[in-house]
Amino acid sequence: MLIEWLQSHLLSLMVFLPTAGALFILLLPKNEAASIKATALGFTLFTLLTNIWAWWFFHGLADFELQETLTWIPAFNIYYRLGVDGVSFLLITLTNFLMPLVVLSSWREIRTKLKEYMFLMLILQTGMVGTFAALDLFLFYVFWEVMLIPMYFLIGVWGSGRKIMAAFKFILYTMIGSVLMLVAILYGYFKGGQSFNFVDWLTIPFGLKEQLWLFLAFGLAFAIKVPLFPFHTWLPDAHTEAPTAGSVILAGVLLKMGTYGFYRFAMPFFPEAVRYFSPYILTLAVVGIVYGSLVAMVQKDVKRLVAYSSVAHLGFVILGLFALNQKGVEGAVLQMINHGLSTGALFLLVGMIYERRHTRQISAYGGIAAKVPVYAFFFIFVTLSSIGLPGLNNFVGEFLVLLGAFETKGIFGIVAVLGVVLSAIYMLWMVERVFFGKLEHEENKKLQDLGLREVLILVPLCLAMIGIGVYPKPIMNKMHSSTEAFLKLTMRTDAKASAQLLTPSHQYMKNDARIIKN
Amino acid sequence: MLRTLYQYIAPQTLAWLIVALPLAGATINGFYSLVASRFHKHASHSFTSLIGCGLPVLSFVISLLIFVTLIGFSAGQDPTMITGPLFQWVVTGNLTIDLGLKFDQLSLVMVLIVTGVGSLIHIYSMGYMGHDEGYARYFSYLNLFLFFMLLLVLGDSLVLLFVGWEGVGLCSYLLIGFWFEDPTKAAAGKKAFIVNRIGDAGFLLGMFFIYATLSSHNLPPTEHQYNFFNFEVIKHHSAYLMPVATPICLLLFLGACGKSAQIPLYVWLPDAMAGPTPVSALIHAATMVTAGIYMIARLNFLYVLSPTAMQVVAWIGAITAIFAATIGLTQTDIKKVLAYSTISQLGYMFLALGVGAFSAAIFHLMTHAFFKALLFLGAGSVIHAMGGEQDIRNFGGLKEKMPITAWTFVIGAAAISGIFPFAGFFSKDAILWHTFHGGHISLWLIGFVGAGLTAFYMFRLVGMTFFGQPQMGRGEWQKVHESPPSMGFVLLFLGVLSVIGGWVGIPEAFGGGDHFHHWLSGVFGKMVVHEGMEEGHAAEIILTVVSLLWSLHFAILASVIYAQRREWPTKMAEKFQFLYKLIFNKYWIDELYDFIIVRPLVTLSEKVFWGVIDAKVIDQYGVHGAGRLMIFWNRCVTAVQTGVVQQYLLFFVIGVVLILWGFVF
Amino acid sequence: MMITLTHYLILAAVLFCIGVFGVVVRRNILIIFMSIELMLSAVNLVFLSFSRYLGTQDGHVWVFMVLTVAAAEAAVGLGIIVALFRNKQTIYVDEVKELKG
Amino acid sequence: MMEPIFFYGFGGLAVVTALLMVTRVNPIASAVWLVVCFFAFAALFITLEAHFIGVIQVLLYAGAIMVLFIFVIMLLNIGAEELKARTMQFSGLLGGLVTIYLIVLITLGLLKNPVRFFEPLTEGYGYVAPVGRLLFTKYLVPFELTSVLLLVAIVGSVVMGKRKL
Repeated sequence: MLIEWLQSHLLSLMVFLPTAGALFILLLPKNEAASIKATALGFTLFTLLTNIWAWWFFHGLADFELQETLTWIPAFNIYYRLGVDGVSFLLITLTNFLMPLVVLSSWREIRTKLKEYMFLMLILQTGMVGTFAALDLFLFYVFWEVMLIPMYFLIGVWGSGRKIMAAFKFILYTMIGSVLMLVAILYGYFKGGQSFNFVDWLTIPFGLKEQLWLFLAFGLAFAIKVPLFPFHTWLPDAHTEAPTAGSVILAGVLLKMGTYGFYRFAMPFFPEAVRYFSPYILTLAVVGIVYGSLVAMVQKDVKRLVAYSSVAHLGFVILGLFALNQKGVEGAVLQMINHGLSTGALFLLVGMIYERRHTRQISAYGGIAAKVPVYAFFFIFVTLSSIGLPGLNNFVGEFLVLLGAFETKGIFGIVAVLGVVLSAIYMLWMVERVFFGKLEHEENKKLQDLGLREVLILVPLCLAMIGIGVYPKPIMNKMHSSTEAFLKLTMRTDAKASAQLLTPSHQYMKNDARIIKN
Repeated sequence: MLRTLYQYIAPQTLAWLIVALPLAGATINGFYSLVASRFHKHASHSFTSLIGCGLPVLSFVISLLIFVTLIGFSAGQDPTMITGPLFQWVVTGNLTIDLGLKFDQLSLVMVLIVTGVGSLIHIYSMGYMGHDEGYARYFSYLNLFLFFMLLLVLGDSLVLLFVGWEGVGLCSYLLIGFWFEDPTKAAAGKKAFIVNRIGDAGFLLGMFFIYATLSSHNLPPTEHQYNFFNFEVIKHHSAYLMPVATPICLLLFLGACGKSAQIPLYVWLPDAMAGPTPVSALIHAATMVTAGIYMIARLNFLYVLSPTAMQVVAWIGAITAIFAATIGLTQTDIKKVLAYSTISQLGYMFLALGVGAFSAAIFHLMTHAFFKALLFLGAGSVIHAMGGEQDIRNFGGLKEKMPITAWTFVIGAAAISGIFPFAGFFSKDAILWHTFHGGHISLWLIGFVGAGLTAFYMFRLVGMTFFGQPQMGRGEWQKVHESPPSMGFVLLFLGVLSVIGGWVGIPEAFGGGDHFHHWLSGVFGKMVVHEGMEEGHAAEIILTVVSLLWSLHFAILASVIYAQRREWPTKMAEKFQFLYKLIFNKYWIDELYDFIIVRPLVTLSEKVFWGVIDAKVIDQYGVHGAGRLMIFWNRCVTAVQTGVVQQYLLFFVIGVVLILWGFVF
Repeated sequence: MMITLTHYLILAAVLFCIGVFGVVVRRNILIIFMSIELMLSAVNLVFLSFSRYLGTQDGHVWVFMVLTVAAAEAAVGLGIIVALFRNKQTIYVDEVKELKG
Repeated sequence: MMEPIFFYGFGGLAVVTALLMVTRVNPIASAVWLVVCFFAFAALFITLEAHFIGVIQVLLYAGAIMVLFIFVIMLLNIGAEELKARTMQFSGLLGGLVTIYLIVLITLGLLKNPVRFFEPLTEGYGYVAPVGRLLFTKYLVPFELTSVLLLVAIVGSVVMGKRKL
């Protein structure tokens, strides 16, 4: 009985388990550090278990699964409506997979205000999972904002260096985008029969002008989040100053919100605008790849380097999405996950060495591979994954993205291949300067190698990298039908035609909503 | 009973083990080394050696088994075996990538070379690396290399080939930088990887081009409808690739240039000599660098579609051959000489490919693997004996102290110089003859001159190292010793191979069977160049004799000069100072690349992109500019906030008045 | 001549505006405060006038409430004035500018 | 007809005393004028048949609140030298003009509407009993809420009045 009830509310469970954990943490006394940590870890693990449970119920059909619909604010036709397709389900899985590791990584790093920290972490998880799962634009917007606030505090309170500046830059950049998005949401709400329902929006007959403007409003919010080339400068600051866990989540999940937004909202809603803008966005994506790589090459701070590399990696994702063929899109989705794993792992690794040496300057290291072989092994392994070595995860994504882009967008694919070369240059150069050569700095001679906890954090990530690299099929099987549906919607030429394109379950969802409304 | 057992261990079921065993070795040793180093323990040498050498040898045995089985098939039947898709890697839209292994004449040759020479070098390494701290790590890398190299040659699709292609690049990176505490070695590893990556980018584009072309046609349904990266499928549909064959081939050739160190991407190979010498022998001479040749041979059906691409391949090969040979003339580092000779020999192989003599290229690949591995291992033996010294000006007279090394080295040198009856003679001759016969006289001339130069610099090396007077101090001379038996055995073994290795391909003109060529004809078909061979026997004999004399004359000249009259070259160098400097400094190509590409790129990134666009344009003017604008606005608006509550009230009353105004009037 | 509702309303408005005048113009916080009391009373007058006009006594109840609020306000407000004087040594509002932006 | 006499008499008194209140320099004088003003108010209330409220006005305002005011003024004990002379400020001038204009505006607005005459009253209007009945029936909740308000005010003023908590 209970089991059945839980089964039909798996998504809500995943969204609100962390909140429950957060509330539970509030009840704990401040100085009980051990139990606070254990609670946080326990609840994130619990969420992960729920996710694994949900994995069996998620079949990768062409519609939204695990749906839940409740009336929320009937006066404005707002529903609590959750549901996932292949892509969002995978991203939720990524989020829930990263969270326990991230909590574990904060074990020793966070010494002040631990309770508040863990509380915010769990709230952040709620925001992230909710954002991926929401199918009501209003709900989406709420979760989107819920996610920003904890991140702001994580950077501003537990960060390092110029953390306040970084936190402000992060929040202002993002808010500018999201406010525009809110305006666009409201415009569409009033234009299209006062509904926030995702499916209803697909049938709103926007004119070309409207599509262009609305796409720009949505697109800017997402482009800032991605970040696309000229909107990327918040990223290095936020990444660099954030605590390790913050950087990991920022890179692993929050950046995906942008690309996910393109995938879920901006592109299917405004197909005309996608056709109109795609050359420009592709240009920005490719510029981002090359530019991000080149700037990453000359960074002096490891974290900043990784942050710029994110700009390049996310450029690949956008390239894949706008290639508008299934290879590209699936590659892009895979690349989102890969970037979460690889860059997340890189940030974790940087955090580990930062904990020991309290510096991230490349010049402060050199030759430490001899001193910390296990650390060096993991770092180089993750580096190789990040530069797309075949057999590891990033290769699959990059390969599909480039192939897709080459097939439909020729020249953009060709230029983007440069990114493959450049990524090797900046990553390996950094590895060379950090790990190889003579051990010169006195402080480095006392470095401790990784302990069991740290190895435990890294091993699941590395296994996932190998798994995806060698046998990506189980993951890709989950998203085939979703990407197909996405392409159908995005490529449609006539707004009226979209009604026919909606898959049966979309229809079902609409009826469902009607019933509730009556 | 036995029959059932045999079914289980039949080649088909064992095939994947060839690839898997080295991977297992790499994993076990890698993990072992990691754990040992974490707890500051010494990894056990015997365990490491057992795993590290045993598994490759086992892999070689299985390859041999499969070879024997396949060769035993009835005559006329194609001894090809495809394991079928081992698993499906990616399926999406109109793309299917199945991964499987493919054994045919070509990959069998390659597998035997890789596992055979590889195993020998593993055994050699037991002695050579015996004193090294990172013994287990070394074997783990070496096994990993074997794994990727086997994937490369056995893969049944371009994707798997690419996986191996990048993987061997990785191992090359790891092994060149094996002694990472020396910054120049680490840098050399990185350089190798990056230069290879440039080629790989071209390779990727070539693959994409093939795919995009094939997928744009509505191909008739076949078994592997969307498996457009599979060699069989590409071959089956190669007619569709006709119009775009030239760009595809050139892009793929860019990849080959990177991996096989051809102009303009050869610069990494000389630096790669920073790795341990067995690594140079295995990776940078015998196997990995020949991947480009293998790839083009594998895709021969594609290359023959584009005469332009073939021309380019031939010319790049020929120019590289002579270019590298000239640099080899002046180098003083024993391994650098061998490195340039490798580049030069690879050039020959590309020349052969370019003129359509695919089997000659593979033949030379094989013999080259034997004698170049021998030469490198010999050099390693010398370096080992000299305690790390690599400058040949400090050697001399070593044959007294280390006869095995010396005489096997001479065999190797003779083989590479193309002296009868050593292995290189037949293979190099096949290349030159096919070039000449194909009507490429100028290419032939270049190759011919290059052959002379090869003989000259190789025997210069022999002369300076093993003959003449010792050039080192007495104390050092005392310490020189012959290498341990594990190394000596490998040298002897390879020495034998360098002698007899060429005999499988004695051309018909000499009364041989040209077995090698016939064996490979299943893959390459009856090449155009072979038609009308029969009438050319006389010409072939004449040419061969000429080139033999030509090489022999240089070999003798060089060994005499450098063993007996060392002052002559110095005088020559003084006379042609500019030329000597130019060649000695390798035509300043590294410096040129640094000046044209590396420096501008770094400066551009740091000063312009990061310094100006990011920091100034976007951040300072864009982001902070918006902030400053807001602050300005704030100043304007807060002027109203005087803090005097009465004034606020006044505004309030004024507001009331205005609203009432609206009501009243 | 009859005294009508309008008469009372105008009277209340005039008194109210005198109160406003006091609040806006005077700087002595005590007088401002008294002006506020005046304004409250003016409002009470309006309540009562309407009550009279409509013939119900609901307005009386509301005046009662206003008186209570006025009493409460006086108690708190005078407390604030005392506290202000104790801290700032002034009863002039233009000398208290802590809210300046 | 006594009504116009009462209205104009007490109305005029209220206006005059109110003006005197806002223009005095000395707060004591202001307070005294305000007391007079409240008496005039009370008279006006009674004219409007609100006898109970009129009485309350005198008791509460004139009797209690104004005494409190005078207590405070004396507590603060501001000497004549500390009282600022009347200086004209721009904001004050503007405020005065705006207020005068406000009066004109409201008067005009009221005069625009038709003149409303008072109806004859029912029996018992303005007695305490009906007010009390309303207070304890229809307006029970607001009435109870005022008690809370008063409590808060008491607590507030005590907090404010103490130097240290």
